[in-house]
Amino acid sequence: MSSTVVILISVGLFFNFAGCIGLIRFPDIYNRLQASTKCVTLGTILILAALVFHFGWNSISIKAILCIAFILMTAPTAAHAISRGSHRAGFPLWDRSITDKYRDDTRQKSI
Amino acid sequence: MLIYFLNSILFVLGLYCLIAKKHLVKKIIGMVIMEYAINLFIVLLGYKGGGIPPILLPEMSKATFVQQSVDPLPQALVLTSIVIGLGVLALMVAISLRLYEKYKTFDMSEIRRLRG
Amino acid sequence: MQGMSFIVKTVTRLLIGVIFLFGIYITFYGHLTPGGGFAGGIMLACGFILLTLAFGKETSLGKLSDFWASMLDNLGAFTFWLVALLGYTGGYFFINFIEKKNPFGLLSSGTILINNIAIGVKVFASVFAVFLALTIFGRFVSGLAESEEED
Amino acid sequence: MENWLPLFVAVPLGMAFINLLLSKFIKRISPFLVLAAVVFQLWLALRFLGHAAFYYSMGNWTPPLGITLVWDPLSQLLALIVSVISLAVTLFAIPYMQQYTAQSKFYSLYLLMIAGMNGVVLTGDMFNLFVFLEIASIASYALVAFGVEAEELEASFKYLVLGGVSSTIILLAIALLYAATGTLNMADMAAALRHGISHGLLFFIFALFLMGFGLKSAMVPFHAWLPDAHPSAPAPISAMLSGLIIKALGIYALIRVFFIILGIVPIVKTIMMTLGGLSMVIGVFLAVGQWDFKRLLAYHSISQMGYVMVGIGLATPLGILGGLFHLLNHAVFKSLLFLCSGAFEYTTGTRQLKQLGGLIRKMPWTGGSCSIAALSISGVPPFNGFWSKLIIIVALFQAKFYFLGAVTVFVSFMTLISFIKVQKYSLFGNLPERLQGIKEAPVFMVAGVVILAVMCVGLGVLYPFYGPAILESARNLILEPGQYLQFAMP
Amino acid sequence: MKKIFDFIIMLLIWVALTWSLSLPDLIAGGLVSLLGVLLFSNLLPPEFTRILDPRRLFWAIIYLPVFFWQVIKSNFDVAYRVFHPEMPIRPGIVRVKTSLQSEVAKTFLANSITLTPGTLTIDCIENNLYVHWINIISEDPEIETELIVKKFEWFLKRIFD
Amino acid sequence: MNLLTFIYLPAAAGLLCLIIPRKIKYAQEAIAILAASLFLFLSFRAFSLPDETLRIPWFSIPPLDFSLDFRLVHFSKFLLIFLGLFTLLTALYSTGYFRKKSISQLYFPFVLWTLCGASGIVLANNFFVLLLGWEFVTLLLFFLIAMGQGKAASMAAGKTFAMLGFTDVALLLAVVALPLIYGSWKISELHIVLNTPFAIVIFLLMFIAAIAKAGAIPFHSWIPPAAQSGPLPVIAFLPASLDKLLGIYLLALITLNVFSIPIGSSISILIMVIGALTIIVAVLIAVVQHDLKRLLSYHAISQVGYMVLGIGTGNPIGIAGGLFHMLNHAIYKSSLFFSAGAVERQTGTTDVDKLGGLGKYMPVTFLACLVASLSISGVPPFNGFVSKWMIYQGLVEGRSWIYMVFLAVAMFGSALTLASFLKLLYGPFMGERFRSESASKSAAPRGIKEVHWTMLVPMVILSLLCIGFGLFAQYPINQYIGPILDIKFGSVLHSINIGTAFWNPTIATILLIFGLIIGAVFYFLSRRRTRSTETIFIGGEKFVVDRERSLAGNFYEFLERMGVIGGFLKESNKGILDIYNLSGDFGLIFVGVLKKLHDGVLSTYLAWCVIGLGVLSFVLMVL
Amino acid sequence: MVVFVILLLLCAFFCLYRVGAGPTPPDRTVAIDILGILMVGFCAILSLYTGKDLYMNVAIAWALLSFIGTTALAKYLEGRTFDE
Ligand code: NA
Ligand code: NA
Repeated sequence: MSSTVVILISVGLFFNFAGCIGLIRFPDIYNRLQASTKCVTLGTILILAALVFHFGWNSISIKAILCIAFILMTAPTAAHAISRGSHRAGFPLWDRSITDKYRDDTRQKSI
Repeated sequence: MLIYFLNSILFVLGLYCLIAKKHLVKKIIGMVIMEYAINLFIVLLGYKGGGIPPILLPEMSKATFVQQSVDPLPQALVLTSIVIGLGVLALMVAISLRLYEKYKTFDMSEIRRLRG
Repeated sequence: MQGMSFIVKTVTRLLIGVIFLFGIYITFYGHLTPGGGFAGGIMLACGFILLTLAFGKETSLGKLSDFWASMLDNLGAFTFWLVALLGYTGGYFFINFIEKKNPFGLLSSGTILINNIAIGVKVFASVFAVFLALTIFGRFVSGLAESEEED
Repeated sequence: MENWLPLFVAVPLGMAFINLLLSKFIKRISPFLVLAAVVFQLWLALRFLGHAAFYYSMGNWTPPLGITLVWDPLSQLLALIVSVISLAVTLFAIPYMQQYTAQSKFYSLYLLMIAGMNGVVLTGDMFNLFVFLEIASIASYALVAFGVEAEELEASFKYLVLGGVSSTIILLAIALLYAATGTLNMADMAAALRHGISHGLLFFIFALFLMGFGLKSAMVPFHAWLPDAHPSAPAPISAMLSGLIIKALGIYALIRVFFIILGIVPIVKTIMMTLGGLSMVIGVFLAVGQWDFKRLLAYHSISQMGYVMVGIGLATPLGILGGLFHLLNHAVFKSLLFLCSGAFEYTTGTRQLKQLGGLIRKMPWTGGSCSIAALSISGVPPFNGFWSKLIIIVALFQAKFYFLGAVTVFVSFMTLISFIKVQKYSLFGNLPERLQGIKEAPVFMVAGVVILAVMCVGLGVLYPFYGPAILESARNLILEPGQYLQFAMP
Repeated sequence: MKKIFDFIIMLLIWVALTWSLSLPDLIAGGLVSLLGVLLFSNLLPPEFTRILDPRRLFWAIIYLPVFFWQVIKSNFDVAYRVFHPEMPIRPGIVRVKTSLQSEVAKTFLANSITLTPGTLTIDCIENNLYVHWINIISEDPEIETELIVKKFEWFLKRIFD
Repeated sequence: MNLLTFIYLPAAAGLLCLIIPRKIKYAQEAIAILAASLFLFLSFRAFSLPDETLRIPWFSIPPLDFSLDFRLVHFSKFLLIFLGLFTLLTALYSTGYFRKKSISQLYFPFVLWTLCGASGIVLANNFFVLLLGWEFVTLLLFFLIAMGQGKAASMAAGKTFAMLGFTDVALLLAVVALPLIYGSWKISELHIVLNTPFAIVIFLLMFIAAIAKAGAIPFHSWIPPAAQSGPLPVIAFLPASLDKLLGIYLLALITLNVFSIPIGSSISILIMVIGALTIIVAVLIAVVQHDLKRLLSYHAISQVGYMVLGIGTGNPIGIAGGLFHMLNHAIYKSSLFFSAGAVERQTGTTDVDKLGGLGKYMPVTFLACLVASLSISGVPPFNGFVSKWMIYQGLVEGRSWIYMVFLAVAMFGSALTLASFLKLLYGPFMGERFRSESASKSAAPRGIKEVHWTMLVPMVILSLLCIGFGLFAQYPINQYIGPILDIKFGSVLHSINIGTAFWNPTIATILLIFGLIIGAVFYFLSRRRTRSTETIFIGGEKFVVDRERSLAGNFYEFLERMGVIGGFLKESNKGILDIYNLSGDFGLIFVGVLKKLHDGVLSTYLAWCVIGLGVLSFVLMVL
Repeated sequence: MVVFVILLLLCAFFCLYRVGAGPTPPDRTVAIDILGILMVGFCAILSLYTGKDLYMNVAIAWALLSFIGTTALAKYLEGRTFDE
């Protein structure tokens, strides 16, 4: 197994790890989303990329590429859906948050 | 062995939920939990430490396949019983919907016109 | 607004084709890779479920009306049965009566391919039906919850 | 010829799907399809009648690898019962179901139920047994709720939950057996078990199966679903449930597993007899207190299955014979009774005994048949019920179970009382004013009823002509389960 | 035209999945793709056919490294904030404007924003993107828009609009 | 001649009756009468034939041998004759009784099949066949009674079937036990000594079946409701005659042939106690009845007591008396029911208080009723006197204090019988006829005339038999009864030469006369009482009514003064005596509890299952 | 190789903690979503290890299912039923 592959995977796992720590540490749902979505997405993508590097051009790597595209599409969308849902469901921001334009506007709409 | 123990815990949990909970949905959930505990049990039966999946691949000889691969049967069984469970679930849901329409409650202990 | 935000909708538009293909792929190659009819059918059903989530019931039912869902359901079962019965052409019930083509190809398995397709169709149809039932059920449950909150 | 064995399952199954497909486009086709399937099934059963025991491996995989179907005297008995009863019931159902919507669904479920039962009866594979058992059960759950009235839904849900639990338990037991023997083929499993299995495990499996199949066959204390479920279904289904399902899924499976695969042990016999005795007494006492015709019948099913259980649990040649005989007889007269109740409900619109009366004058055929069935369930000679009860009682005395024997006799007297009540209030006495206008049931319903009534008389009197071939051969198989290993495996 | 395009795309994906060019597989793929087109072509976004325009394709290819560079930056940024003892964050939800028209473009923009440093698109109403910003630098919408949106908008306009 | 003819013939005739179209008037009646007379003729011919046995192998499930054994012995021949006779008379009577009335198509077939079943019983040479016939007759009785009018009839039918069914089950138990314990259920092969508990249990079970069919205490309570609401010919046919014959036949069979009971053993005492109780209790209830049919039915019960008592004595003369009394009772009781039926058909009621003065209008009926009443009360020279006399003789020969008690009871019983029959005779037939306003609408309209001849002929024949069997008692005794006992102890029988002993002024004769006098005294006492009250009223009809009431009333007061019996009598009228109701109440309590348990809550049921599973696994794995 | 797997499992356990701890439904939802993506990585590593593409099929399937599941949950969060 070539060193590139190992490095890619290690970096990927590092980001995954960071993302999960963020999931644990950050105060509210929105920050957690920030951390986890970004990191875990990239981490996984890197691991898949490692596959591509390892196998070169075969059925596995093509599927890996498909998977990458897939995750790039879905992960942020999921994050958006969750945050939107939770905000609409009225789950509050962290109390030390600066501002919430979204709430202001949506409230104006609802009035 | 521990895993089997946990498995049985799961089963008992489902059973408890089925008996103790009055809410119809909770009963259904309990039922499903039970079924899945059993399925899990069967999977565990089939599992061999360090076994390979039961698909015969080109580069592998029959002999090695037979002695290495995990027992394929349990997966098949579980798949079947999952399908069956799905059927039961669907039926339960459909019936409980209508039950709610008729009795206007999900409390199974109030759904007792038939007795004696 | 019917369905979810346009972002989800757009992403769904982009993915639905892939999901569809993938489900069928899993179904067709069930005799070579794990999964087969059941997994594939679930994939397909998930595709429709995603449609339902993103665009609302009308869209998905427009693609596959509940009538045709039930027809597919029966058709799948019927096909499977027919294949089993056609086994008699090979002398035995359920025997694999189609001669096997090149190994590890699409047609390497005789009837199993057909069976997989049949199962796939059936599972797809029935899972989708179950999902719809469950959503109605969900509405009931939430309705109940509200009524409980009221009193 | 032997090649055709799978058709027992395949034809009803396929017809079920075909029916759903076609009935969407061709109206009124369902009854013909169903009738065709059932007649074919009967023809098949008669073709196989007396055929030597053999196994059929699906897709020609040699057992224990493939799934096998096995035809042996025990399967033969049940297969015959299923095909005959379902023919009569189908005849009855054709006019009766006209009053329901969604008939095609009904007929498909009905066929699924038949297919499931045939599968259970014929399969030689343990897991397959479970699958067919579930097919039949699910179909019956759905059919119980078919009328979608409040009570029917309630009954169906309770039936579903309890039945589901028992199925889960059965599956668990099968899994344990698989873990212990490493095979699912019944014969193979039996052979493996002969070589020995951990005592504790074996007994645990026994307990699980007792609960599982005990619930399917409505043994006390697992009986509570039956009196709700059986009356709630449409009459033909009630007949199928009480006449066939509890036997094929309950008693038959129990016999097959306990006697032929696991090998019966004394304490299990005792437990079976105890459960049977309890069911007899409790069932009949609850029946005596009923005024709803079908509910009364349902409780009697519990008590009559108690007889069967006692006979089988006795495990003496005479006892098993009596049990099997009573199984056969109960299938006949109980389905007949349920069909009659259906006919009465069809014509009078009620099944409350207190609102009926004098029907025998307006409905001589149905009423007469009902009377015959009532007499044969109460064990009045020369009707069939008398003979099987007599044999069971004699077997009990022979085995020196005097108390249980006395209880059995007493219960059959209570049954008599209860059915005197039925006849008193439904057949004889004055015809209520609002029933003056009623007429005899449609001809197909009468046909179905009369077939069974004739059997009620014939089965008792003509025993010498069919008994040895059908009942005693099955008895012998149960007594020497070793035979099974010879013909069910290569 | 669009249908053919969709068909080809699907066939390509199929080949990628099966990873074989043997005749039966291709025939099966053709049939399946046909079915897919018949079922879903009205759902598949029309904007994609524009990709065939070489200029758009060029910008798309240019866009990828830029985007990935942003993604990696963002990750290190998050990692820094996560592992930093006292979590240097001042979160809040801000409103930024975009001049993109097509929904696809806006979708890509939103997702890109989500995957890039410190920002998470919560919702997009007309031309307003509501973005959760983990470390708000200034409250001025102009600056925010500048910081968050512009770097992608420029490309996406050229790709989709 | 094949003895199965006696089974085929009625069966075939019944079938013919069933299928023959209703259009043809009197077709069924004709067939029934012809078949019965043919049966009678054949049975007379068979009487002279030698004994024979017949075995039809059927199938056998060891240890049970279900092959059909028949035998033609003297006892069966003798019974066949009277079965045929009573069927013939009933058929004839029914022809008149149901004239211009609607009766079920099944009536005549069932009557004929009853005959078929009965001859099956008397011809059976194995208890299995006997059981089949036994239950078959019970079944037909159920349907026949159910043919009566209204809910009451179906209720009565149900009660009958329940009680007889229960005792049939007892018989079933006994019969089933026979092959297991004694290796066979062939009657001719069984000679059991009553010394093992099994033997005693089996005997008692069979005994119960026998006395229930015959209608002795405590299994009597099915007869009165049946008699009141069932079709009258049926009552005259079955409970009054055929069931007596069959029940006592079985009793005689088991006491004389199958089991050997030592004289004076506890079993024989038990039998006699039951007999004595039956006599006294039934007659006490009878005297306070106001309905003709109920009254007759209670007498039908009390007379059974004499038969049981006679057979219980165990000595030849007593047994012979018992059997003879069975025969006589069948004769006069069916005659009484026939005449009651005649009265009912003409006046529409059977309430003693509403009837009067029918003697002038229905002379034949009246005479028949008179003869029968006198012979049931044991007045010489009618047949009842002879059989009672023999029974007394048997008791006297018992020579122990307990026999004397039974004797006293029997005498008291016949005294009361006489009294109540005097009342019966005076009430409806003598006395003065009602004015229609004072009577109920249906009762005694103007222009009552004698019933149709088809109904008279049977009564006449029976009355002639009453007189004939009284005057020339030695004929039936030596022809019919004697040979039966000959089987066991013929020598003993000849030692007491009944033929000459007949008019001996033995103690028995005196006792009988004494009893009659007591009865008369009772009656006239009560009459004088009512005379004294008569002055208060004006108008004969009131006088009649009142007298009847006062008679009953006096007896009531008189008996109530007798402490225990009085209380018991009250209870018995409330039906507490009825074991049917008793067990019913107890059963329903249990049912109630069980129904409470099934509370319809799913969790409860689940809990049962889980607990059940737990118990099962515990039992299996721990024990 | 084993290290990779262990690390992944560690991440998975963090997510599971979040699933269990909550506190709000969205938190759990996020955790589940992330868990799904992690599993995709896990499958990738498996197929790297065994060199079979069937694990990639599983990976794709998993990604798909977790996306749909998350979407459903998100929609549920808004208090709407799945089919409107
Ligand atoms: Na019963
Ligand atoms: Na019974």
